[in-house]
Amino acid sequence: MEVLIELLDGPLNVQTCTQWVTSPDAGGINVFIGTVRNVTKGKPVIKLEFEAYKQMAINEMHKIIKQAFERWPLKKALLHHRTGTLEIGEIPVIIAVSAAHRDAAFEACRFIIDTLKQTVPIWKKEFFEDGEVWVAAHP
Amino acid sequence: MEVLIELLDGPLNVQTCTQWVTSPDAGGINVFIGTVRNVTKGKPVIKLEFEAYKQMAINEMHKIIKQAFERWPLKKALLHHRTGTLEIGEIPVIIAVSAAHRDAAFEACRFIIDTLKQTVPIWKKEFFEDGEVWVAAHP
Amino acid sequence: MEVNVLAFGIAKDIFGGSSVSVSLPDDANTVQLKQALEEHFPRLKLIASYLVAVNNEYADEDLLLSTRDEIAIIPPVSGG
Amino acid sequence: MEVNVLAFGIAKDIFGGSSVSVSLPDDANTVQLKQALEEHFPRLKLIASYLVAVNNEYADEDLLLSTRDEIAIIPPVSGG
Repeated sequence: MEVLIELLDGPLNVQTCTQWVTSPDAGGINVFIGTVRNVTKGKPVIKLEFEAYKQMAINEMHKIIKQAFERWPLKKALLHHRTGTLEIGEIPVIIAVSAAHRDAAFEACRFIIDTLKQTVPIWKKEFFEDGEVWVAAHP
Repeated sequence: MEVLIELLDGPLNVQTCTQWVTSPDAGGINVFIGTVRNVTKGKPVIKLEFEAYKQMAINEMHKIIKQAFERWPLKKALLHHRTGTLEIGEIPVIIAVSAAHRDAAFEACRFIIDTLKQTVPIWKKEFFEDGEVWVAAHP
Repeated sequence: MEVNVLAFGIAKDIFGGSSVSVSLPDDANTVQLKQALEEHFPRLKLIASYLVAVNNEYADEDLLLSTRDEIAIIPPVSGG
Repeated sequence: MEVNVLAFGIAKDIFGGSSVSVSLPDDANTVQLKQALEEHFPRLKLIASYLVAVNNEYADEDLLLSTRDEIAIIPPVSGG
């Protein structure tokens, strides 16, 4: 189980991530890249801030990747997540998964991002012209 | 409909592709990267060769991307395919799709690679220690 | 006993800092912790939901707390 | 009429070149083209399947051919 999980304070690099999961015995790589969108529910967004409960976030990310390896025949999996301030178009998250065949890579990558958004203790604050809000905090 | 489709004779670049589909109004990018595997049905592979019926391949790739835009709310889509000789670990194909939300990006990317493998006139020859074979040519 | 509780996201705003100290009966569980926190910080009841993590793991309601535990309030997560 | 037929992949190996010229009745369709090719190149019948493309589009069986068409044999594709 070859896994690389990192919480990083500086810009994420797609090339670095896809190169890391490349493997001579893999035929397909699926990558999910989150990018900061300029609008949320119709309202212009200026920037985002990500805060993490670091050790627990790393632990939860490892659990997710471990589950993915249990469910699909994967070769390598990488998960990079940002903390700090991100401008529009910047990358909060990169997930890259390699497998012998593409089905496993697609399904595992989808599972990892979906589960990450449910369980990993990282919080996003959206900054608008007229204020700021912790996403999902209120009903 | 922002689309970039290319058949290329030299190495494909992941960073170039993901940067091209990045958009301030997109929140998610899904990328599929095919890589040359060192084995097929248990037999060691030395290299691959891709041949394309160029104009028709480009036409068919455009049709697939057009269908993807009709089915999902996409921002941008890119499809780069190699021709010529590829060594183990090299990249025959990169598909990158951006959308406001990740569901569309994942589903469209999957649709594009699945359909490409069925309809686009490109042929792969596998080279083994003891010979070579056009993939899928014989029952 | 006195336990120290870490706060993140909206919980940090509600507590007015990245941790608070809370007085609890010995061997209190996470439900009692939540009750004590909500008494001191009524705005906690207004958030969509929140969980308690103990030693970097999501904690069940009946988990007993000790002063040596690393305890944290986990408001709805929104990473990715 | 004489039509020129492009070949790719295994079809190129079978034809021994990247195109062949085939004599057909005027207004022959793609089925007649396939029959003529299979007569000259029996190994074509051994491949898993193949389609005919006319002017860069997959052609139906009843499409009538003309000498001005760009005609190609499309063996099973294997890109990606």
